[in-house]
Amino acid sequence: MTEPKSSHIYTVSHLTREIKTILEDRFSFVWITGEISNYAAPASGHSYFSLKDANAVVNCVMFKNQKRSLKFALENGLNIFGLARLTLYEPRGNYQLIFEHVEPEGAGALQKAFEQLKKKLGDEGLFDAVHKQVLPYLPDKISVITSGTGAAVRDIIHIAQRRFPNCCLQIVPVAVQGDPALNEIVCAIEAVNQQRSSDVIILARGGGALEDLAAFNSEIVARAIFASNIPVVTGIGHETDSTIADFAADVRAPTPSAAAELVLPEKKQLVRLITDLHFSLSTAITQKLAYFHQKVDDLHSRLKSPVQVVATAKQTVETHFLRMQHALDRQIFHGTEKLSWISQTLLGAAPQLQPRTRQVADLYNHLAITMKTCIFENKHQVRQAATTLTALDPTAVLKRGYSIARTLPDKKVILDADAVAVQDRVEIILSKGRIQTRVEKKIHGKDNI
Amino acid sequence: MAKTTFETALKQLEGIVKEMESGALPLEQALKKYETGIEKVQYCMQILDSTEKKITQLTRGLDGSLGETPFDNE
Amino acid sequence: MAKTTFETALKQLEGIVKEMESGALPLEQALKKYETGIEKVQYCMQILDSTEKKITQLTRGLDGSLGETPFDNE
Amino acid sequence: MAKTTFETALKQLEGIVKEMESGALPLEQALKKYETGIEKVQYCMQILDSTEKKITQLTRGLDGSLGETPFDNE
Amino acid sequence: MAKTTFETALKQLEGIVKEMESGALPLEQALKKYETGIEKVQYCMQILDSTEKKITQLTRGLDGSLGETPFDNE
Amino acid sequence: MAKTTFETALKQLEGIVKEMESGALPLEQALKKYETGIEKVQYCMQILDSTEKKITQLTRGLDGSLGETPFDNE
Amino acid sequence: MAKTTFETALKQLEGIVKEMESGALPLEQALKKYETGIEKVQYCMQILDSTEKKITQLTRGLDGSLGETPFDNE
Repeated sequence: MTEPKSSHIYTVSHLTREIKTILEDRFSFVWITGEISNYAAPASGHSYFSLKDANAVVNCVMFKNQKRSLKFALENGLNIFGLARLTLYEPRGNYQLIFEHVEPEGAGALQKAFEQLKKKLGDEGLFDAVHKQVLPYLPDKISVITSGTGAAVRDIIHIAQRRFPNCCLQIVPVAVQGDPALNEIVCAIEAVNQQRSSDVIILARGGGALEDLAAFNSEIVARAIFASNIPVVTGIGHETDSTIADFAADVRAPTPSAAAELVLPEKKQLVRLITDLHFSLSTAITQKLAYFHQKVDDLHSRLKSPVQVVATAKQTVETHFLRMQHALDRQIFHGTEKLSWISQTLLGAAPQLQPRTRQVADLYNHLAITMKTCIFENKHQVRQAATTLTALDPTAVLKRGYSIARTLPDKKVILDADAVAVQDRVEIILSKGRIQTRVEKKIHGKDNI
Repeated sequence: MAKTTFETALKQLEGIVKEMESGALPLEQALKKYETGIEKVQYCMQILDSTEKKITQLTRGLDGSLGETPFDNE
Repeated sequence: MAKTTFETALKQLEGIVKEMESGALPLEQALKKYETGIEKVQYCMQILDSTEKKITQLTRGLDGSLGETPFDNE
Repeated sequence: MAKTTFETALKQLEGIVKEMESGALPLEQALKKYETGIEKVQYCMQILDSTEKKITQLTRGLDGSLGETPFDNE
Repeated sequence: MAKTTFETALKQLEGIVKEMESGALPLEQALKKYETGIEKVQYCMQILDSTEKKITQLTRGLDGSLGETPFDNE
Repeated sequence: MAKTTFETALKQLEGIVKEMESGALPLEQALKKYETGIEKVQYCMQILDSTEKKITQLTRGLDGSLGETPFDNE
Repeated sequence: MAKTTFETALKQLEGIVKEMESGALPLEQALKKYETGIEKVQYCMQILDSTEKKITQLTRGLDGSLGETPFDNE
């Protein structure tokens, strides 16, 4: 993926911000000296200029409010030294110094001595940036070396407690002016170092004349500050005052109050920062979870079960089944129809019996008629012969009164009286009936009548 | 003895009739012939009757199978 | 012996009828022929009857297997 | 022996019907043909019936697996 | 042996249906095809039923494991 | 074996959803895919749930310690 | 000393928040980070409250030993 790489690619803003953070962390306040050039004072009342030396130049600005305490006018060519915050102006990518306090270089005898000591110690490297210790981000315990009475200690306590209610302060009361001051301040620094229970020392004093600040411009105090293993923050006098101690200190604050502010972060802010980070953390993970939840839900909703596929397939199978059934049904129907038609034809073509029966009956009739005719004709013939025979019946004359006499029992027709004797039995056949009689007398002759 | 057939009997009857028609026969013979003729007539009639009976018999058996009555009109 | 077919029997019957119609037969022979003719008639009738019975049987069997309606209109 | 198929039986039946319709057969042969024809019809009927029965059987078995309603409208 | 997939079975069923619809099969073969077709239908239906069951099971199983409410609106 | 990470499971689920949405899968494969998809959903849901629980736990723990009794739990 | 790590912890917390806000972390790692972040939050909060509010005065006894007495603030 491209993400790992992209984490190494800065946006311009990002880079600029990081640089700004580094610069401002490292050089929150600096004492600087140089010559003014490119001076400009537009209508706003702010002053813009460059500060240069032989080899380098830096952009500077002094706002109207800070300018009010100036006892001299800023102009090109003027050598100055002053306290400034280093910042980076993001819109242009420039770094610049914002001056809090400016003084012209060189003024008065005390000033001279101050300058000499400053130069001497500076040459020794007491003021070198390499020796400056970094202040703890959140000090456990703060030792405040200042007058036990007076506004300075009250201000510091007040501000410290306001910024960090449960802060732990150790007050180391010292004289801050007069002869004992030198020694007491040095001792105090050493004692705190000896005790090693504090993370940071605030060396503070209210404002005063240059003479009143003598202790803070002394070499031994400067050396004691330099020698301290515990970071020292100075808050001496007013904003405009700067002492050797300020130069020797790890960080210089313009006033005691400022020193307290510098040393202690505001607890409320820290809590808010952590709370914000916690909130961001929770938001990030919650959003991530929500995003993934949504994504899983989305995918889940898109993960369609193949139910529709199954339903469609079922329909297809059923359709196939129906088509198959219809095809077979149709075939059976056609087969049945064809068979039915052929069956009817077959029944129609069954052997015809009536004509045959009629034929047989006809022949039978012929046979019968022929036979009948035959018998009839024969009967006729016999009857005719019988009629003719009857007509020739020899006994027909009897009807006319003739009769036939026959001997008994010989039944011989008696043609001659001689053929019989008296007392012979004779039968006489009449037209109707017969008579049996006996011969009583015979009359011979040829003639009968 | 072979039975006289119908035709033979008929022929004999016809012969008797012819002989008698000739008229030359004495009564005695004529009577004999006549008697014989009558016998022949009877014989022939008998044969015809029995033939008829037989036909009726046959026909009756057939009628059953034919259903109709071909000889009813007799 | 092969059974006489209906057609053969019918032919024989026809022959008998023709012979008898020719009229030249003596009575006894005519009766014989008649008798034979009647037999033929009976034989033919028998065949026709049994054929009819068989057809009825077959048709009825078919109707049964064809179910109720297919041949109702016949 | 391979069973006669429905189509073969139907063809044979058609042949028989044609032969019978030509009208030239003697009675006994015509009856024989008729008998065979009826047999063929019955055979074909049987095949159709058993086919139908088989379909019903198969379909019934299937109905279970197809569920209640899909073929109700048929 | 690898199980016939649903798609393969469906293809086979389709083939059978087409063959049957072409009407070119003798009755007995058509019945055989029908039988095979019914088997395919049953096989396909079985697969579809079990698939359906499985889907129901899976879907129910998911709901169960997801608890009561999160996917109610789905 | 290394546990599948949430992102891997999500990717697989996405792949499955896309494949199934393409619609070209045979039935058996579609079912398999669906099954795997459901498993992935369950797996992802489980991870999200347990993550949520863990967060709730951590947050509650933090609240406790941030609330009334700042250092009791330490 | 413990207090010096407050800044470290805060830096780490900031780093974690930035990383998580970048959104590129896998879920499991994000949870890990969150866990660590919560620890850092707890840790930082603890540290902020851990000091006891007091103002003392450094004293040096006659023997040169250092001591602390409550500072009278007025």
